[in-house]
Formats: sequence, structure tokens, C-alpha cells
Amino acid sequence: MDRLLDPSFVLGHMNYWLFVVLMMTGLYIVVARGNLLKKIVGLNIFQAAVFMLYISAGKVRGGTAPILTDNPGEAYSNPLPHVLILTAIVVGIATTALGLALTTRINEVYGTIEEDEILEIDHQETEREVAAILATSAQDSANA
Amino acid sequence: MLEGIVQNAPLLAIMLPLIAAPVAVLFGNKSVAFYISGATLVLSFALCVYMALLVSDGSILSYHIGGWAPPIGIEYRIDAANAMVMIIVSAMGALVLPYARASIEKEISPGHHTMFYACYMLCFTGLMGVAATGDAFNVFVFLEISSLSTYVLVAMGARQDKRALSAAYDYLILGTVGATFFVIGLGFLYIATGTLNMVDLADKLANSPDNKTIRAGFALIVIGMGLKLALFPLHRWLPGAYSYAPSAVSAFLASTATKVALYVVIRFTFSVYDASSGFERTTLEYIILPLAITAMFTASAVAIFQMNVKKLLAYSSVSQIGYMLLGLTYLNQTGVAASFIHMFNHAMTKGALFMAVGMVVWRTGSALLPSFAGIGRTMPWTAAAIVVAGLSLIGVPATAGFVSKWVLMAGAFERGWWPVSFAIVGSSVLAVIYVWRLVEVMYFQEPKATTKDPVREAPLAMLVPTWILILAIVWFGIAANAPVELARIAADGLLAGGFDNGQTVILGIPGR
Amino acid sequence: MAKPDTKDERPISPTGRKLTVLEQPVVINRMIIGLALFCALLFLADLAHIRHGKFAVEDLIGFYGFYGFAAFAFIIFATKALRAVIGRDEDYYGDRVVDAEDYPPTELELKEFSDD
Amino acid sequence: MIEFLTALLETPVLWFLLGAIVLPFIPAGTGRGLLTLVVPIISAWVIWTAPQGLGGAASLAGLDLTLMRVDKLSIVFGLIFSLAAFLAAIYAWHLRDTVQQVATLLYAGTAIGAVFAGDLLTLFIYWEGTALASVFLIWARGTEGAFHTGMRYLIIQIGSGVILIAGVALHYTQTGSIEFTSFTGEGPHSWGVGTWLILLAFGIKCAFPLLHNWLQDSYPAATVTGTVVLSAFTTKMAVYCLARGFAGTEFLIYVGAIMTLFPIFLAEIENDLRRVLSYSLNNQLGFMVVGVGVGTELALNGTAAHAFCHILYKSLLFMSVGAVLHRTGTSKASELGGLYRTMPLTMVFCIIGAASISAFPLFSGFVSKSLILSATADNQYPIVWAALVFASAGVLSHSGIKIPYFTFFAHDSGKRPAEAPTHMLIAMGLTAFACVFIGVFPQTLYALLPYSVDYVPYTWAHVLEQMQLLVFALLAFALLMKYGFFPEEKRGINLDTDWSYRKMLPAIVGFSCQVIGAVWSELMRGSHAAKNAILDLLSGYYGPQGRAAQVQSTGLMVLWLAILLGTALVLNLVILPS
Repeated sequence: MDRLLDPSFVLGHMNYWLFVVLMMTGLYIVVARGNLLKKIVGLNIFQAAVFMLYISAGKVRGGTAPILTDNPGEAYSNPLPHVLILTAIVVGIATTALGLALTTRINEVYGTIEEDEILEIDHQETEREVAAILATSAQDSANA
Repeated sequence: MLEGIVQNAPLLAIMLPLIAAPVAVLFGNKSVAFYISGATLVLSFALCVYMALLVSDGSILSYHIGGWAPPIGIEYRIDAANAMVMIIVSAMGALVLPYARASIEKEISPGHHTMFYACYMLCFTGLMGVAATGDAFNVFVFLEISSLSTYVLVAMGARQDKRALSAAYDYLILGTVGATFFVIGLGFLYIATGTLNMVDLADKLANSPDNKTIRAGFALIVIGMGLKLALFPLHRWLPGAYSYAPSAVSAFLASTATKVALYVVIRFTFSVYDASSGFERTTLEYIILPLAITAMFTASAVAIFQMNVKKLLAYSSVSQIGYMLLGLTYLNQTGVAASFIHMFNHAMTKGALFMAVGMVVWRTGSALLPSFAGIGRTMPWTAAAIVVAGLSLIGVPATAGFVSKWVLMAGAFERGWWPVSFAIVGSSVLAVIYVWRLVEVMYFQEPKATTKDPVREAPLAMLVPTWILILAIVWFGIAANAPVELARIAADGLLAGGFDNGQTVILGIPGR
Repeated sequence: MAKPDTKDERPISPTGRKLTVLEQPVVINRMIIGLALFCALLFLADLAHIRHGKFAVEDLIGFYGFYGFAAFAFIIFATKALRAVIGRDEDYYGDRVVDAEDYPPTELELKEFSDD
Repeated sequence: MIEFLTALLETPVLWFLLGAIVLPFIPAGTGRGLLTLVVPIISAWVIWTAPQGLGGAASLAGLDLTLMRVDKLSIVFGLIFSLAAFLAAIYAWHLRDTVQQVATLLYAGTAIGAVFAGDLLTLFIYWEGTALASVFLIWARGTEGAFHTGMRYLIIQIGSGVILIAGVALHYTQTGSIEFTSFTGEGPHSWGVGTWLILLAFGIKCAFPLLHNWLQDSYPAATVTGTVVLSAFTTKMAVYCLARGFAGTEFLIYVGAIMTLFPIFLAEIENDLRRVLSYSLNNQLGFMVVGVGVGTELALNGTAAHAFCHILYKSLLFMSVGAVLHRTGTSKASELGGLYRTMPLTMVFCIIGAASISAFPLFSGFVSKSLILSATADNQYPIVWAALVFASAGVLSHSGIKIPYFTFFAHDSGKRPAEAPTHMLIAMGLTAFACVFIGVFPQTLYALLPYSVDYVPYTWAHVLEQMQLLVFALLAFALLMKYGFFPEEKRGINLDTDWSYRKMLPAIVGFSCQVIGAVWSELMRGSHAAKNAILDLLSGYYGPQGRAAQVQSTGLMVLWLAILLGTALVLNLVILPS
């Protein structure tokens, strides 16, 4: 515990604190917000946190961008996380795009993008189906 | 030519559908798209069978992408475990495709058919890639390829039922959060070891002292994947997605998607980490085991009361996933083999069931229980298929389901966990009830008189793939040796610490 | 179980002598094959006419055959498990019980077979 | 007293009583044997010539008794009981035991008396009579084990009688009548406690599930001849009473279906062949109870016909196993095998009995069981029907195959017993003939049945169905046997409900009685609503609208994800030491 009070430890792990804060922010939005669009925004923040985690882990102190220079002694950051995150960003964009498209379709069909209202509509639909089945089966047994 | 194909089998099996997908879209004709995807999927299946034969003696195929040797290059690494998963995926992919062609005629608007085939192939690529790759980050990428196309496929059910849209949206949010957890776990591993190649990871983890980064990574990976495989309290996306998706999509996803996610968990637990002791073991015994058993009962109980047959089957899937996870937690050869055999058998069983139910939907327009009334008379082959697959779901002897439950029980006894066998039997009794509900409606109720056309047997294009699966269920229920053997080899390989045992055959362009 | 003496010279009845062929493995196999053929015949006989049973399942071809086969097999497998659970030694309830004691021979006419 | 005697004069029971009184004064041997043969013949003649309607009126303490109520239902049971007594007498020709012979006559007489009883008090008297007379057939074995078994048997049988008289008394106070007619009325919800008690008493003697175990406990403990006698009367008397009193009570269908099912499994693993037959008896009773529950004319005909055939073939099976016991001293499957070498005739008769109980076409079981099965199917009880067909395959497994196979074939036990004595062979031969005769000429049996019969058992479809069921099951047997899946016969017993009062009860008597009593009264208070409440509760939680199945907001699901992850992390990082 005393380590957490040590300012050099706290500041030295700045990137991780940032990651944790961003991640929790994103996750909180996904959990707490009912608006489908806001959920997607939350998801984006959440993913951005992960990107930060990777990129910052690849940073080498005093290193430059990983581009070949004439200086053989040049220190540069680890390029692999950048590449990985490039892929992850593409995935994130695709997810966002798809999520937005789905939200649009939901808005067309349901007439709302508030989750509780959509749930209520779904719920009523199921209720209607079940009630119809129960009614016919009750009728059948009455006939028999 | 042939030499080239054989040398590049692991790559071709995955990349052919990936390349074919945009090609199909470019042609823009649904028939062309169907034939292109048919050709690629069948070829992919053939390559998988070929690779399975190669690895069935315990050896390992290692394919170096672009000739770059691992750990720097990306590697596809195939042993008995992935071969089995790839066979499941490619066989189901090839079988569902002709079924889908007939099925989507009624379920998806004609303009989207080409897109359907493209998404189907992308989903297939993703699942195959996850199974084949030996690179941890690659797993994530392929997983997202399959997931993104799955969301689209599920949403295509909106023409039938608008709830497909909200189901797809839910799946998207949850799937993304799960995958992101998984990626965070990978990040921790990368920070701790500096590598992402699974063999290299396993090596470095074995030689590094226990630390909290590695532990947290494990929890993130297992729970993140737990969502994708519908681990019990994280299963809520599954019933909606499977019941409102088009029938063909339900059949394909139910038999493959969760299995592949389960494979990833098994791979990371046994190959990358060493599950035989320590915190991995504790996580399995204190978190996964109770959840698996709860799933077996709660999900079955929910299935009993469902009015929508697709939903019933979906909840049954959740409970069956409990069985697979259960085998995993035994941490012995029989248990892990049981997981694999059940994966295999349940893929056939649930695939056949969803396909048969899809045929009823095709004829009656609804998956609700009343539309099954009397189909024992009007659709005898479909009804018989449901009965046989239902028996397999229960685990009746002479069906595939019996074999896996038998091995699962044997594993429990071997582990000394005999009370678990009561859970297996008890949950099977619940399965008897929900299957019986179907049988009762199909055979002992009179067909409902409808104003529409009289209900007839489904077209052959749907019936034949279903019955191929039914025959396979019976075949593998009687001649169970082949899958059991392969599963045992896979389990041996996994329990021996993963990737490093066995003779390695290197494929691909050598050099560099 | 007492191992039978292969050189058993004790007399047996003429009818019994004729029936000993039934113990030859070849004959047993032939009987099983014959039985299987008979099953096939019965199955095919089902195709010969269209039945209208009281339940739809009865109309499935070979339903009774498969049901009989499955029921029998199920019973055997289930009982094997059942025995493991409820099987006990003969003297489980003590040695003064019918199962553990011999039948008193006074009332019986225990007799070996003889030729005359 | 005089009134009673004159009333008895009209009944066949009189002759059994006279026979039982005279018998001890005749020297053991041919004379006695003839007496035991003649009495059932006279009885059958009395029954055959008796005028239909009520007779044998007497009164006791102001209650009017009817000792002889003759109608077609009682005639068919009276005749088969007489026939069974006759065949058992031939089988027991060698017997020199006065006690057993007297007991047999009294037992058969009281059972026949119960069948013709027109009122509940008379029924009760004969009801207890069968219990008292029959227990001597168990005690006659003369071992300590048999004595204990007999005591258990007696307690339960007498207990059934006590419950019956309590029920009769309540019934009388409620209705003012002791006439023995149908109690069914408007169904179980209209019954008083008295009616329930009467049903319970019948149920005990009919070996209802969980009340059944006295049967399997006691019958294998009786003497060689005693078991043959026991198998015929008590349970069929109870079936008759159910058919008379509770025909058309729907839940009996399910009780019967369960009765056909559970003994199959227990019979299959039982080593003592006479106990196997006792379980099989229980299973056959199930078919009859189903017939009673369906309660249509066809079903009641089926019950009567099945009781008739069943007494014959079950006697035949008990006779053949008894003959083996008589010659070898054991009836345990693990000790037997290969006896066809020296007992070929017994083997043939045993196989005829096995074929009859398995209901092969041309044997008696086929023409009687099909009445019940089609009654079930006619009234659309799919589950029950499926259970009965399943049970039919099960009958083949334990009675049709296990009995003859493990006795006369299977592994040679090395035993070379002599063929059964001549009188036993005659008894078995006559019984076997009756089984085949009824199977070939069913109309002769159908003519005796309570209602007119227009049922044709030998249709192409029906024969084919039955042959398929049986022959495929035989094939399953052959294959399982060949590949070693068949459970081997080994010495040992199996637990049944008697465990509860032979092991558990002695251990926890006393204190626990109070606990059980308290719980029971609590349960009874809410029993009407309990079933529905439980179902509602379950579907409320698991149903399509229930909490376990409801679609939830993604937020909640993500929260679950986070909770699970948190648990895993806490477990791994905090709880587990590094």
C-alpha cells in the first residue's frame, strides 16, 4: 500500500491510471446510459482506453518514431503495438459503423432509440405471443 | 498445383472464403454468389479433412505466413485440437449453405441475398481463422471478423421479426465489450512477456515467476471469452440472437460460434497457461465449475417453459455449453476429451435441430409451439429429424449425445467428482422434458387447420443437409471411435503443456 | 459360477442331447443372423400396407421394431447403472433372512438325472 | 348362525370350508389329493350354475349382508380362481403337509368368497381371511427367515384389512350403506375420506407403487407349491375389487402405467428367479390397473381377460421355476443354467409361459393385453400408451427371456437334475395347453367377459406390430448378449421399499415420528394448492416472461460481465497468495 503513496510510483505509472480512468468512463456509459447512440460512444471511449494501454506500453524512454534513420544508435519505440492497434482501430471503426447502422434501423422500426422503450416493445411482443398460445390451448381443452 | 495447395492448406482453408466474399459482392448476382461460396466452402472442408488426417497421429502442422518464422512472423499452428474445431466449422459451413439457399428465399429480402453469402463467408473465415492461428492477437482479429459479420447476419432476421435488430444490437455491444476484455488480457500478457506468439508465450510464461499481470491477464481472457461462448450469467445475448436470426444463421452459429470461443478458452488455459496448478486451476474450479453446473440446470429449466422453439433450443445450447465447460474443469485427459467430443456432437445435434425447426418455420411461418402441431403427420421427415436429434440432446444410447455424456461421466468419476454425475443425469432429465414437449406437440396433437396452403414436407434442398446431419448423429453414436480418438489425442496434446510436444511439420514457403 | 466339465460323462436326456447343438458358436451366430433377417422381413412387411394407427407415431415405418429394440437396450443399460446403486450382498439384512439361507431340503425331492 | 349357514350354502365358499374341515381327518396321500382336486371342481360348478343376481342374504348386527352377488364380472374371476386352485392342487399332489393343504383351500375359498361378496362387510371378512390363510404358505418353509418374512407380510396384509374396515365404517356413516358398488361417482374430488381409505386398502393388496414391496418380499419366501398358490389370488382379488369399485378413475391409469414400468428395471437385476417373477407379476398388475382406470367396456373386458390369462401363465412360470427349485434346491439365476439337458419338458412349458406373458401371437397374453392397449389408445392417453408398449418390451426382457434363458440355457451350471415329477408335468402341461388354447381360440375367453366383445385380436397390422416389437427386442437381446453388455447374474439382493422398514425405520423410530407427523400435517394443509403453486412459481421464474428468461438491458448484462470479471480478479489477485 505504501507504494501507492510513493509519488514517483504514481506518476511513473501515469499511462495506466489514464487507461483505468478512460476504461471505467467508457464502461460506465455503456452500463448507465439507455440511449443506443450514447452506448456506442461509451464503447468507443472504452476501446480507446485499450489503444492507450498498448501504445504506451510500446514507448521506449527517449525513443523516436520507429523509422529507419542513418543514425545506427538511434533508439526508437517498439513498433509492434502500433501495428496491432492500427488493426484494432479498424475493428473499432467497423464496430462503430455497424452499431450506428443498427441504431438507424432500430429507429426506423421501433421509432425510438431509448433502450427501456425498446425493451418494453419487445416484452409486449413476447407477452402477446404467449397469451395467444395460452388462449388457444385453453380453448382446445374447453372444446375437448 | 496440387503440391502448392497442399503446402498452403492452412492458409487456403481460411483465405479462400475471405477472398471470395468481396468477389461475390462484385458479381452482385445471388446465384453466382451461392456457387462461389459453395465451391470455396467445400474446398475448405476438404482441406480441413486433409489436415485432420495429417495431425491424427499427434503431429503438428506449423504454417509460416509469408515465410516469416515465428515468433516474429505470424504462424498458423494446427494440432488435433484445432483440426477438430476446423472440421466442425467447415463441415457445418458447407452443409448449411445449400440449406441456406432455400431457407433465405422466404426469410431475407431478395436484394440482400448476395450480401448474405458474403457475410456468411466472412463469418466462416473468422471462425476458421480463430481456430487455426497460433498468434494471440490474430485470434482477436479473426474473432472480430466473425463477430461483425455475425451481427449483420443476425440483423438480417429483421424481415421476419423486428426483434432481430435489438438482438443484434445487444450482441454487438456485449460482444465488443467481451472482445475488448480479451484484448486487454492479451495486452497484459504482451506487457509481461513481450511476445504474442502462443508457443513463445507459453515458453516465456513457464519460465517467468508468477506475477499479478499474468494473473489478471488470465482472468480477462477467460471472462472475455466467456461472454462469447455464453458462459452462464453472460449468456443473455444468445437466446435473442439465435431465435430471431434467419434459420440458416441460427443453425450455423449454434453449431460453430460458441464452440470456437470455447476452443479459445481451452487453448489459452492449457497451451498458453498451464492449468494443472495454481491460480488457473482455482479459477476453473471456483468460478467456471459452479457456473457450468448452474447453466446446466437453470438454462434447461428455462428451456422447458419456452413457447418459441428456437428460443427453447437456444436455452438448451446454454445448458449444453455447461457440459462442455464442465469437462474442461476436470483437468484430466478424459474430461478435456469429453469437452471436445461434446463440441463435435453438439454441433451436429444443435445444427440439425435448428435446421429442422427452420423447415417448420419455412412451411408455417412461425417458430412458436402451435405451428409444430401435428407435423408428425404432415412433415414426417422433419419431425423424425427433430426426434432423433432430440434424443441425441438427451443423450440416449445409439446417438452421438450419449457418447459425449458417457465420456463426461467417465471423466467425473476419474476425477473423483462423482456427485457431478448426478448433475449430468439430472440435467438430462430436464432435457427429456423439453424434448418431450416437442414430441407431444408434433405427434399427439392434431394439425391446426390454417387458411394458408396445407403444410407439406420441406423441399429437398433443406431436408437433405438436415438428414445428413441426422445420419451423422447416429453414425457417430454407434461408431464413436474416430472422434473419440481424435479428441483424446487433442486432450493429450493440450494437457502435455500445449504446443511443444509431437513432431512438427513446417508448411509454407520456406526461407527468410 | 461352476465351470462345466468339458468331459462331463453324466447322462442327459435324448431331447437335451439334440439341443446341445445350440451351444455351438456357429449355430448361435446363424441364429442371430436368422433373427436379424426375420427383423428385416418384418420391417419390409411394414412397407406393404398403409396403417392408420391411433397415433401418428404408429404410422412410421418400423416404429414398433425400433421402439422394441430401443426399449430393450435402454432397459439393459439402465439396469446396469441401477444395480450399482441398489445392489447389496445377500446377507445385507442379516443372515437370518430368506435370501441368505438355503431352502430346507426336507420338503424337496433333490434328484440327479439318470438314464432309466 | 343358521341364517349364515344357509346363506353360505348358496356360495362356493362352503365347499372350501368343508374341504378344509374334512381334510385333516383323511390320511395323507391319494385321498387328500383327490379332495383338493374335487373342491375346486365343485366350486366351478356352483359358480357356473348359480343364478345371476343377489343371493345368500344374511344379517349381522342389523346390517344386511349379501354373500352371493352373481354377475358376469364376478363369474369370470370366480371361474379362474377355481381353475387356478385346481391346477395348483395337481401341482401339489406330492404334498404331505396338512397345514399347507388346509391353508390353500381356505385361501382359495376366501378369495372366491371376496369376489362374490355383495357388501363391504363380507368383503372385509374374506379380505382378512386371505391374509390369515396365505401367510401359512410362507411360514411352511420352516426357516427363521421365512418366519420373519411371513410376519412382515402378515402385518401389511392385516394392515390393509384394518384400513379397509376403517374406510367401510366411514363410508357407512356418510352414506348409510355398505353395499359394494362403484365408488367412482364424480371422480376423486367428490370422495370422502372413507372412499380414499378403501382405495388405499385395495391399493396395498394390488401392490400399487411404493405399496408394492410386500409382494416381492414374501412370494419368493414361500414354499415351492405355496408360491404358485399365492401368485393367483390376493392381487387379482384386489384387481377385481378395483374394477368393481373404482372403474373409470382416471388417475389409476397413471398409477397403473408406473406399475408397469418400475418393476421392469428391478426384475432385470434380480437374481432370485421367483422374485423376478414377483416383479413381473407387479408389472402385469399395472396393465390391469390401467384397464380399470380407463374404465370403458373394452378396458374392463381387458382387465378381466388379462387377469384370467395372467393367472394361468404366471402360475405356469412359477410352476416351472418351482420344479427346478424342487429338483435342485435353488431358484437363483447365478446357480442355474444349462438345465435343458435333463429337464427338457419343464423347459418347453416354461417357454410357453414366457411366450404367453410376452404376448406372442397365438399365446394367451396377446389376446388379453391388446384389449387394454387399444382401450388406452382409443381414449388418447399417449404417454400411458407409450409406457405400456415400452413395458411390453420390458416384459419380454425379464419374464420372456431371463427366466427360461438363465434357467435352462446360458452357462452350464453343471447341475443335472432329474425331470420334474409326473404330477408337476401334468399340471404344467394342462396350464400350458390352456395358455395356447386361449391364444388360438380367443373367442372362448371373450365369451366369458363381463361385456360383449367385438374385438378381433388377429389383424394383420396388429400381429405385425407385436411381432416387430418382440422380435426386434429379441434381436437386441441377442446382440447385447453376444457383445457382453447383458448384466451378468450374480448373487446378491437389491434394495426396494422394504429397505425403509427393514433398515431405516428401526434406526430412526421415535423422535423422527414426531417430526414426520408435524411436516405431514403441514403438507396436508396446503396439498390442494401446492401443485399449482409450485408450477406457477417455476413458470413465473423460468417461463417466457420469467426473470430467468427475460431480455435485459445491455447495461445490466455488461454489469454482470464486470461483476464476474471482478470476482475472478479478486480470487486471483487478492485471495490467492502469490
